[in-house]
Amino acid sequence: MNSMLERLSKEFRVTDITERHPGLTTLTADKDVAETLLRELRDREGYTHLNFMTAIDYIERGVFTLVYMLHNYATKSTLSVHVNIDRVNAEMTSIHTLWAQAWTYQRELRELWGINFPGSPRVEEDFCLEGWEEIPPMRREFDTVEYCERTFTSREGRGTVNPREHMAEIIFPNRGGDK
Amino acid sequence: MSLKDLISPFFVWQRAFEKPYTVGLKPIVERPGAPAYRGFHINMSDDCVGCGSCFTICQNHAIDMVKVDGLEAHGGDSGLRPRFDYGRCCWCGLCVDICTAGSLRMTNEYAWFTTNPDDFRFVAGMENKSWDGRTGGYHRHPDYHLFPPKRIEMEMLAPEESVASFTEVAKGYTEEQAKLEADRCVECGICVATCPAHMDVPDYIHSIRDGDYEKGLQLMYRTNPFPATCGRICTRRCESVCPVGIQGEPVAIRWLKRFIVDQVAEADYARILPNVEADTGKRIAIVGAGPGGLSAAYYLRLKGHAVEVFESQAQAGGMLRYGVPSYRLPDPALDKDIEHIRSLGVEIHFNHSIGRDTAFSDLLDNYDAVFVSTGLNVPSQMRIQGEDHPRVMDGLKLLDDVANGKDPQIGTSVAVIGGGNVAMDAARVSRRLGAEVTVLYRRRIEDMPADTEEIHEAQAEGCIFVTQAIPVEALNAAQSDQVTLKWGEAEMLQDPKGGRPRPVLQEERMHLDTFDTVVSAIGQGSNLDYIPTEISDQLQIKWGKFIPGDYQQMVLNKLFVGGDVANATADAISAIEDGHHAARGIHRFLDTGQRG
Amino acid sequence: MIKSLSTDATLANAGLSAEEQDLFSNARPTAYEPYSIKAVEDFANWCRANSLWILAFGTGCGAIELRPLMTARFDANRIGVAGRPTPRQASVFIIGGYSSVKTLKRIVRSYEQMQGPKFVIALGICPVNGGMYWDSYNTIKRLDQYIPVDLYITGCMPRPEVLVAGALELKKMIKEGRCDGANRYVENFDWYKANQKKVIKKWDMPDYNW
Amino acid sequence: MPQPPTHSSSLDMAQPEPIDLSSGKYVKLWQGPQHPGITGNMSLELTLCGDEIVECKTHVGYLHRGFEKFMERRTYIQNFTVVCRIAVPEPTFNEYLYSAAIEELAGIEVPERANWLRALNLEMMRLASFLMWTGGMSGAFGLYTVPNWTLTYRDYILDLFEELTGARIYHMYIVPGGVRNVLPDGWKARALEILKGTEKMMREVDRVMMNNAVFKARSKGLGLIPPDMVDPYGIVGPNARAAGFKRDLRKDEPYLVYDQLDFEVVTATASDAYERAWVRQQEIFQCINLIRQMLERMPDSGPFQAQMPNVLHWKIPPGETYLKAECTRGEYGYYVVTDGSEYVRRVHVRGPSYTHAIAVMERLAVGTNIADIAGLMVSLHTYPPEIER
Repeated sequence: MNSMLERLSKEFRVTDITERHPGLTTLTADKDVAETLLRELRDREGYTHLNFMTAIDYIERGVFTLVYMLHNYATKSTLSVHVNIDRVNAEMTSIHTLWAQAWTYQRELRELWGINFPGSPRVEEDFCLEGWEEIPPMRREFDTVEYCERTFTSREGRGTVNPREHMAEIIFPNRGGDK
Repeated sequence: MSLKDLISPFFVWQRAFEKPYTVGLKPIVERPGAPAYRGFHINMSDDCVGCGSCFTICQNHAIDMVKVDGLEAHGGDSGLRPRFDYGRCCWCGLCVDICTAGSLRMTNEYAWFTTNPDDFRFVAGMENKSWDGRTGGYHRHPDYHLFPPKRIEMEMLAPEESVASFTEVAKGYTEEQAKLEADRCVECGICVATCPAHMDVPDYIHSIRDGDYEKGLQLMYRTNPFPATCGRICTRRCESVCPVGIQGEPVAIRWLKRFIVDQVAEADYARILPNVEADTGKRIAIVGAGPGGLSAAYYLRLKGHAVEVFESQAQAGGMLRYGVPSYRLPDPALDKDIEHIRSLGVEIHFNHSIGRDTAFSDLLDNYDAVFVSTGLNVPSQMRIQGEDHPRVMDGLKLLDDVANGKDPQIGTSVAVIGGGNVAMDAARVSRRLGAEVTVLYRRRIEDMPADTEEIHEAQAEGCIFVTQAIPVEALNAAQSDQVTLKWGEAEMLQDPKGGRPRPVLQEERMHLDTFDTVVSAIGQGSNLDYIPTEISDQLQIKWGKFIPGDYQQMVLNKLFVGGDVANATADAISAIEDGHHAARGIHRFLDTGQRG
Repeated sequence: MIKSLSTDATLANAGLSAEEQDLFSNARPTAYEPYSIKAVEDFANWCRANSLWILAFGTGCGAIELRPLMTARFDANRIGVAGRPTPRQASVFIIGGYSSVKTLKRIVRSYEQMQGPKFVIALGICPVNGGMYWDSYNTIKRLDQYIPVDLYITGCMPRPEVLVAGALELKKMIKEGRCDGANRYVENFDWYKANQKKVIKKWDMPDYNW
Repeated sequence: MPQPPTHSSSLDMAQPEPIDLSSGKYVKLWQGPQHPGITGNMSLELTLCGDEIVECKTHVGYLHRGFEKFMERRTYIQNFTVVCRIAVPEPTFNEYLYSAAIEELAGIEVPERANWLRALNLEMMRLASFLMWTGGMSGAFGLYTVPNWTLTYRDYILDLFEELTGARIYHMYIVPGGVRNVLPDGWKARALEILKGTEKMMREVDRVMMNNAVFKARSKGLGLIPPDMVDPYGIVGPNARAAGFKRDLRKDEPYLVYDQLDFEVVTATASDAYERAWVRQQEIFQCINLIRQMLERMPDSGPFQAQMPNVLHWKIPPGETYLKAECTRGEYGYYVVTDGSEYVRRVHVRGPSYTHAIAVMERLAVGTNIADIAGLMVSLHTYPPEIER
């Protein structure tokens, strides 16, 4: 395990190698070597199982972190490969030739995050949504409550009173701080 | 395809003669929910305090806190009750788990259908529902908690150690302890209404969790310029209504307050706390540098008014300095509060007695407003024979002497008469001076007005409590430096009107005990002699106390009063609020000319 | 008895492509008018009430309790409830809880394809006021904005026992002639359509599909 | 007869060539979302040549609720009530994995008793889910007696759940920090009684379904998963075990108390619909056995909840974890990222149906008869809500 990680950091310049719990290691790879790295992990290191791939929106850093979770059944170890890509015109190499379910994930990422995977089959098709016109909903700046209020109607007649403010109004209207 | 495969499916027939699985058609009657079923809600409205924790935790926004007819906000009850929207609720039961009062639970009723979807909304416990009487259903398991029910213990000096010196007994929270304790707050804000000063308790507790103690200090000074003091000796009515305390122990609000002050150095106060506004040119006189007077001084000074305080003693603090022993409130803590007030430019004239050094009427003439907070400094009489015996002294004098560094010469056996905080202080101070102490009280321990903690600590420090004991006479003892106290046992007589039981002296059960000193601590009264009769005649005064109008204002527009001499609660935090409120009133009066 | 079709009130079917325009009728829906003889209408309602055929469309979580409902333990068949695979044969549409916008489109189509008289039961909290998914960008909050609902059953999930009780209640309502959801749909057709089109962004189907 | 386009080998992941519908040789049929022969609410877009399927496209999203989005704006305790809705027939695995992930990130140690209760819940859920699946599987092949039996026994298990957790479907029992309740009085005895009945019923199902000439004839050879397809397609659980892969997370990477229990991983030789059904039958018996072991060995006293902070403002330090458990369909996983705030930064739920119902289904459907498509779908055991979440 350690020798492999050493080799990876040398050959693929992977960084941030952290063991999260026994059997789960995370590392960060550059975008341009990611596909080769994944192929290497699959073919040479026995990480044959793609648990899933997904993205995390680090809007404050201006990046999407793509997460490829790979599992090695023989050594029972899992590798979480992180790849940071630019949020603007987000695009990543497709890995649909490596794993058969990868194109589905890429379709999902395309639809819900707006990350493009050129060459991935049916990547332009609707996946979960239909006729979505807003910014991709999984992006952090998409405000789901605001969208709901704008789009859907809720039942009227609701409304709550804050106990503290209510008591202030009834019991000590002219007192307390800033009065 | 084998013959077996063809035949074996016909085994289905063997079940044809079994009893059917099918259940009846009436839902609730024939199949009630399981005993712990999470069905429709029920709320014991009398137990509910309307803290809104259920509202806070509900991820579906299924709960509204609403006003209901017949319930008013009072004391520890916001008067609001949860209204459930069964177009949102998912019956997770988090509201039941978090319910601080334990009033909310779920029944095992589960059937409700209607043609009008707006029906699915009700105030549990206030509207009649078919499941109201049900006993089954989900309630929180006693060993399952969503917030820690027990408070973080404050480390105290051991009694054998504490009794040996005047070192502060409570050691204060460490940062880790304070954060854990602050974590227990549910941020309902019920305590804010009960706190006489309406301090922003949830907010400054929040600042502890954030580790932002400077913000915490700012929040406290919004309503209370004595946080170091109140963090130690406040009567903490907030804790008595803290909903967390209903099923567990209340959040240690007082210790958390103290923790914040202890984290900020006095040198940083000027940078953190608000500064004085531009001078208004108005002059205000304040009589008495106790918590009430200095609180008024602080808030008036912040508004830019020139403030002069007249204090008859040599140091500021009033009862906080001379009435509270230093093992509860060390002088440095009190000084920290007072020094900040003085640093804003509040001028204090020490050893300056109104009536003696300056006439009260001069104050009214020479200043734009006068705030009077002279406190209760005259001990009440026991009204027994021999009260003027030289070995009978009053508790306030004892405390005063000790605070001033004088030896009160109490000897080695002391009887303290009374059950209030002053009596406890006198008893514990006497213990520290090396005396054996017996506390005599007319009623039972549970009737004592003193803090329960104080009573426990006094007991732990070795004070002997004799309850239902009524002093009758102080007699000369065989030795001239002793006094013999004649006291009788009392029986508690139930009040036929339902009031609190009354002690009745049992003439046949009298005792004679000899002590070096008898300390009387049965209460205090005021001394308003400094006010000339022609002025006091115009004022509303009852039993030696002022009856102020709105904003603590008296009939004379310029005169505002507050503190023990003007309220019924007679504690520091009320005095502080009186001072603050009078400051609001004075500022408003000077600004707009409006009366309260 | 069916009210005669009025010829002038036609639908635009604007969402359809030119070659599909011909495939669908552009007639508006028509309201159901009861038989003029009360005894006949009562008899018809009695028949309807005793054959509640549910459309086999598990639109949401609620579908999970339909299986126990239709099998041995709760055996809804004994009260005349049966499952039907196609909307053409079904008279009751059970909306199983939340419906996503994508499903709503299919709900509308299925509902319109059902033959009258037809009834809708909404299960759970989500069709009432959004329920659990009140802040989800992809589920509707109030079903009654999009199709008429005759009976609401609250719960998450409503148990099969309540479904049985609800079906019995629906039967009672039908016998009393109180289920007029389908007529409300006809009367407020344009309002429903406007609401539907507000959330269904990809409207590639006929406006009224029967 | 025109040759339908096929994959050159099982490892070929390229999409087949598009089919020319205008040639008139093909017909396009939609199965679902409103269709009795579909599992849950999803649909298959089938292209047929005669009654043979030449192309299948899975369409999902009818149940998309955006969990991963709105979980990011709920506190940790609030999310625990939400997660069970992700897989309706098997909510418990969500509850467990979410709680376990949160506990790992917050550094909370769960008491021993809670671990036993959790494992008990998971196994009961597995049993209930398999029973429902058995009903669905036999129903898809026209055997309508079996669902009446199995769903009734599933309901008896739901009764046990109701007694223990307070709800039939969404138990919300496994909570971060432990569990919410302990076994009620007499529960064990009732559970054993129901297990006994279930076991007896399953032996009859064995005769009626697994040894049924019709069922055998239709399911044998249907949707065969060749072993070299398993890893490239990410096939897990009984679907992989039926192809001979001895993979079971309960054994390979034991969680909760599985390392203290006695069981063997069930495998078969060729993963067709019949063998997959057979593996699941065996796992039902195994499950009953595991529950009995747990009921016998589980501690009856002790705490069942860890010391918890106030959940109303619970902050968890930054971290990342991926936890998985063996659900009825295979590896179910929760990927949780925290950033030190009161809200979770990112949750990703990995459901085995994601690949089984899309990539695998689209691949296996090609060449299948239209009449068998429902059976094939059920035999892969997919739950749509966990795909789109």
